[in-house]
Amino acid sequence: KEEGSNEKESFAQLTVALWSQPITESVNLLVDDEKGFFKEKGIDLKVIPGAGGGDAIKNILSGQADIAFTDPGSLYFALDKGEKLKVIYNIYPQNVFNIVALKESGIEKPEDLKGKTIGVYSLTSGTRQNLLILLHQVGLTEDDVKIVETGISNFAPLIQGQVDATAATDTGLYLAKQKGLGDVNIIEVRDYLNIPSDVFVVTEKTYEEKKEELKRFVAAYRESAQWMLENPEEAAKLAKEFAIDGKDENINLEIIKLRNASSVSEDTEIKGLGAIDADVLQKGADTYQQLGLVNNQLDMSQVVTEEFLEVEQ
Amino acid sequence: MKKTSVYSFLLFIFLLVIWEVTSKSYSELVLPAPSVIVLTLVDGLLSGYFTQHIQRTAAEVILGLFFGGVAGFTVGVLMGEVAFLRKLLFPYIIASQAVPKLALAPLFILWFGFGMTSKVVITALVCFFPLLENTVTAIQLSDIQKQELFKMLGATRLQTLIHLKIPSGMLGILAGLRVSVVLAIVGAVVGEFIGGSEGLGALIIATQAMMDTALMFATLILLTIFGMILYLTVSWLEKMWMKRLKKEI
Amino acid sequence: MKKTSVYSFLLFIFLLVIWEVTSKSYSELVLPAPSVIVLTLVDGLLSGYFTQHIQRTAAEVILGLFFGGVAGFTVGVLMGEVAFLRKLLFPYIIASQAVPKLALAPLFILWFGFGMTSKVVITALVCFFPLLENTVTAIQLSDIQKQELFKMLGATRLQTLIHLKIPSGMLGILAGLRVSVVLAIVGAVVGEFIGGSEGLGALIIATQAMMDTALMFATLILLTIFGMILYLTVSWLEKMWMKRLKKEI
Amino acid sequence: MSFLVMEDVTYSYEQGKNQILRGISWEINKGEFHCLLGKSGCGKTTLLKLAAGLLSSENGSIRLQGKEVIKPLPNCSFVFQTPTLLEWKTVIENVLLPIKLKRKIRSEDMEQAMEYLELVGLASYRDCYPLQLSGGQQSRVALARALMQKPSLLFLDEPFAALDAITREELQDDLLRMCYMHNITVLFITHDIAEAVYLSDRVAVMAHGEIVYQTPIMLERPRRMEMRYEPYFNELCFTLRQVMNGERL
Amino acid sequence: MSFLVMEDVTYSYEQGKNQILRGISWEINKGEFHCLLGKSGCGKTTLLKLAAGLLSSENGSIRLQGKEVIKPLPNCSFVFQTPTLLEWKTVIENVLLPIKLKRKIRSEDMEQAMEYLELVGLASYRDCYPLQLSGGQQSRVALARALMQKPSLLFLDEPFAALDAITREELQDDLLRMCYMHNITVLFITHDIAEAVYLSDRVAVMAHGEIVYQTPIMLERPRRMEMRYEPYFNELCFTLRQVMNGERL
Ligand SMILES: Nc1ncnc2c1ncn2[C@@H]1O[C@H](COP(=O)(O)OP(=O)(O)OP(=O)(O)O)[C@@H](O)[C@H]1O
Ligand SMILES: Nc1ncnc2c1ncn2[C@@H]1O[C@H](COP(=O)(O)OP(=O)(O)OP(=O)(O)O)[C@@H](O)[C@H]1O
Ligand SMILES: Cc1ncc(C[n+]2csc(CCO)c2C)c(N)n1
Ligand SMILES: [Mg+2]
Ligand SMILES: [Mg+2]
Repeated sequence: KEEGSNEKESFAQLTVALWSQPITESVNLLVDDEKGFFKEKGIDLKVIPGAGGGDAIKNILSGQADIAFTDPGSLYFALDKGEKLKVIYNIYPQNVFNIVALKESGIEKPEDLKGKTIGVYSLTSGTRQNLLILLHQVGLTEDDVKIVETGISNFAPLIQGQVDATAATDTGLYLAKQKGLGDVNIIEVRDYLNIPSDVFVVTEKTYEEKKEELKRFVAAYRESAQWMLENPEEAAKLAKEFAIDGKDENINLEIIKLRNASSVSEDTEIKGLGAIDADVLQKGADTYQQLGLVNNQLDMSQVVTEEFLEVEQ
Repeated sequence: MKKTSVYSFLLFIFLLVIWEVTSKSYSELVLPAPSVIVLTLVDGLLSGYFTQHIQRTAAEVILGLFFGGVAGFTVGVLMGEVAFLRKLLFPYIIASQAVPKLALAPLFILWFGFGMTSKVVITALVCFFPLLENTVTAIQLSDIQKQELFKMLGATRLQTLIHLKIPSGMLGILAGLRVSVVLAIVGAVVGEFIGGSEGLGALIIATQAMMDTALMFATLILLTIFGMILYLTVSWLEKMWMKRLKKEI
Repeated sequence: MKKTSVYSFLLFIFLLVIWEVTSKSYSELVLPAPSVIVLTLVDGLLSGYFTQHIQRTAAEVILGLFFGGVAGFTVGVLMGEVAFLRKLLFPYIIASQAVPKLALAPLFILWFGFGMTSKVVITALVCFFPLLENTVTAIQLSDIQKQELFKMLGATRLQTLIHLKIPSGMLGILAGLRVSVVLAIVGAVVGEFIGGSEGLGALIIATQAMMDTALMFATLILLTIFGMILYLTVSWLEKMWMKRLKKEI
Repeated sequence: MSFLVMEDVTYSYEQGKNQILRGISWEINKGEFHCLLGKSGCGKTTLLKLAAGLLSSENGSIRLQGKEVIKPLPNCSFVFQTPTLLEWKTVIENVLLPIKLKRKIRSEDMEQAMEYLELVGLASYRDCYPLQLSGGQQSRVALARALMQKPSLLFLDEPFAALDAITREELQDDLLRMCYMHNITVLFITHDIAEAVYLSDRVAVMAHGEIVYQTPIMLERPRRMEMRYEPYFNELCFTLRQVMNGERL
Repeated sequence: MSFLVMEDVTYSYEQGKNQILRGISWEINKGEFHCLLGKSGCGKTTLLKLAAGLLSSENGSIRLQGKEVIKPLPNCSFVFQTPTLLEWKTVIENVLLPIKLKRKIRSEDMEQAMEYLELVGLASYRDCYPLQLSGGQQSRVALARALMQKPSLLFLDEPFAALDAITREELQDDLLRMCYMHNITVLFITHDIAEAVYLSDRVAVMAHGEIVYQTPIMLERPRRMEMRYEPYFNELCFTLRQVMNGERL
């Protein structure tokens, strides 16, 4: 293919820094060799792994990547440190975090958590931050509960009865149920403060210099997300090959369905996939400040840009 | 000797049975039964699910071990020989070892990229120190009388090293190497923990997120087997060396 | 000797300057300047921010080192003496070392609770092996002629151990201990990585997610200093021992 | 009645390979002083180690006071061909070692040790380390240590080889006196024919693992300097010389 | 012209502490054979090491062919008081060591080494390891190794101490023949007066770090067995004995 190599020169190299390993739920980013969402838009996509949203942001700050797939919490921390960042796409407008308690514990609403022992992954995980947000919404603080760090398999202590409740995500809960977690009460954080779970973030520099490429990227990602929404079975099948945790196709399918559900919201129905709600991000930032997690007043309207989201034609 | 292996095997079976029985009273999430783990392991091996991960980790371990080992030995020899270097460098070397590599991982990635290099560097760093320590000590330990002999024979420093100090310290050096090979695996795995999309370490992280404890244990078994192979290789080297020394074991 | 410290110090200053210059071209989140780090460190120390974390980690390291060290030495002696035990236990010990503790951390928490115990156990496990390896080797190395002497003196096995094998292998054992103390810190920190709300390891994790890289480096410096203190203590022990051996250094 | 009896003793270091000792029989009565002569490598040391229970024979039996010797006995003492001192202990500590292995050291022991050091002319070296002694001084310390055990049977493997004629003759007289006083039975290896004749009640000559000649020495006790110049003495020396040379069998 | 000249040589092992050698002066001409006698601990080994450049004197000068000796010279060879063989090399490898340190071993070297092993009567032990040899055999290997260097100046520190009279006398003759053939200058330590007289052109007696007596030996060369029984020989021995005993000064 002679032209192929010619074409390559006009290709834009873009690297996405993930918050995790290449896992099933982001399979739409991993299957470009197969599906070509990004190639068609003239983008040569590379995905690099990370251990947490903080890693993703550091990777764009150090130039290892152009776009960070990260959670708002990490975004707030970086902004708090004075970094100049832009949010260009809302990947999961739904908050996927929840608090899970065994039925017999009688915990049904956030207020019931008072005085209880609650497990989180670690001191800085999304599970803890979202637990704090939830408590904050009902006027409780960290001191009203006992938080223990359980490490990543946080459902085990719940099953063993070492904690009364555990903070988790929707996918974690699904997997735990598969593994024999009995009847549980679930408190969804989204019912109290529905900040997005993940957004695409770029540095201001990248934003200025690579506008054209970013626009194509957003369009391509939107297509891929659309594809995942429409073809969950195909995505689950491809995840088997492309995702490190995609061993079981049935589980893949369920996870993809969960993520599909968190990719859409009332906003996206109107404005299309990726629509950013600056207000809810602002609310999140304010909550973080009230919780003492960040020091400065952050102005999200300066950070959010919807210019790549405008549908062409 | 045969008897020992029998006992060792019996002990193994005994532990397995205890485990199997205990696991019945726990959720599979907490403690999967050995039978389940073995099934997962065999299944993964046959289906080729593990293959690329094993290859990747093996490559990292072997490369890291090679660079770290060569560096540890060489620097150990230099520092054992040159008191000036010893005093000059030791603070830096202890510092480089006392720092948890895992915490520096983002920096390593910054410096060495996302590929295999960063993991090889971490592995090399981890297995560098035990070999260095033991080499420095072993090199300095050799018999004073024999050193006088070499002086008398007009041996250069290098020759004294090759023909006297290294051979007479060989067993100590090999003890260091044994610690190093075992740590090398830990190094590679920890390297993959931080930012790897391939390799047994990355797989462990994935299995935890997947809450597939049985698969995690299967991966750990693979790592353990790998560690034991490396360890036994060094033990074999030692046996060869001992044979040279005396004809008995 | 004085000259060496001057050179060592100059090298240190040189490295700092390079770092300071390099850091200018990076974001503070990625590579903070040494000046910023030192400020953070001093500030944290004066305000007492670090105090509880230092205490916690020190307690874990010292307890872990104590248990791991005593166990490593004792088991090393036993395995060096009893060939049967050596052959029986080695597979299990290698296995226990080749397994990445970080992966097993959630299990450790299930077994040993959320408190300090699980971290002490990890620390002990980590520093157990190097001491064991070196003790086993050193114990077996002692002069055959001297062993015959002790046989002739009707020494019991224990006496031969105490008066011959351990003293003659002391330098090798101390080399193992040096590796162990350095690894002990890594062990405690890794233990705190998994699930700790206190301790320098937990602090590192916290700083990482909060992207306070300067604070992370300050914590790493504290850990490094701690490691060097432990290392130098062992070196001092060695010097004392060498003094007994010959009156020179 | 015989004190030590060897009957048809055979030995080889490697099973089935060439025999070092071939059917040796020998008897020593209580309080007697026997010497073994023989060319270098003929098996003297091997025989002594067998008699002391350090090696065990393939065929034949070795009995001490009627009891089979299977391991070194507490009332036996051995001075090895090389001094074999512990480098990390001072001279006095080395001499006191046999006591220390039995019980706490009392002030009498200290005095006794100093007495023996006086005897071998090294009282002023009590706090030196072995590496600070000359070759001959080291072997004298080893002798003092053997005496410290207050043995009833003493094995000496060329203890005076590293000594000058004067010191040697002084020590010979001291040794004879000691043995007479405490009724010590002695089996002594030397390559000095005159020494053998002067010291012994009976001399045996070994060659190629066999005792090829033996003779009683009919000299008065206590021995006196002048005896060395008597014709009987010289004749015996001459005969033994010829035997060793293979000329008279 | 003198080959080796020592002038007013003084030495003490610990700076400022008691002097081991006190103002020793000595000359050896090319091809001469000199012996040092003296009681154990009088400083013979120390003097030999100084002459060989293994130690360096505080005062005075040591010159070989007019050039100051500051380190061991390639044309000098030293046989230590203890054999000092490398345990991990076979007998033949030990003998070939001096060559191996210089260049690749050729087949002539191999032949030469076998010749020397033949000379010391150990040709059949070529592939044994040192630990498999008797004490006397080890010291003979050390002698063969020294000869392998083809030295023009040979230092021997009681090389025959561990040998029986017969083997010793054979080796004495062999050594003299060798030295005569290759015009080797020899400085020899022994505690055997007859040996000193038989071998040397000149004998010195040391006591307390000084040369207290010296005498030329006016015996014909080549030496013959019978000379040992000549009155002149016995007279010399008697005188030297008295000197060593401190009776005649
Ligand atoms: N390394 C050392 N450090 C301190 N003192 C030493 C050392 N080596 C020897 N000496 C002392 O120096 C003196 C002379 O020792 P040297 O070895 O020269 O004696 P020597 O004449 O060879 O005796 P021998 O015949 O017993 O071998 C001795 O008193 C000894 O204690
Ligand atoms: N550990 C060993 N393994 C194998 N062979 C040995 C061992 N020790 C000694 N031999 C061999 O056994 C023979 C006798 O050795 P032994 O030490 O008894 O001799 P020796 O009479 O004491 O000689 P020397 O007077 O030289 O000390 C020698 O030929 C030697 O090579
Ligand atoms: C869908 C989804 N699930 C989990 C995470 C993980 N996460 C959320 S916040 C946080 C702490 C900061 O790193 C982490 C690790 C995510 N980003 N997106
Ligand atoms: Mg012997
Ligand atoms: Mg000497």
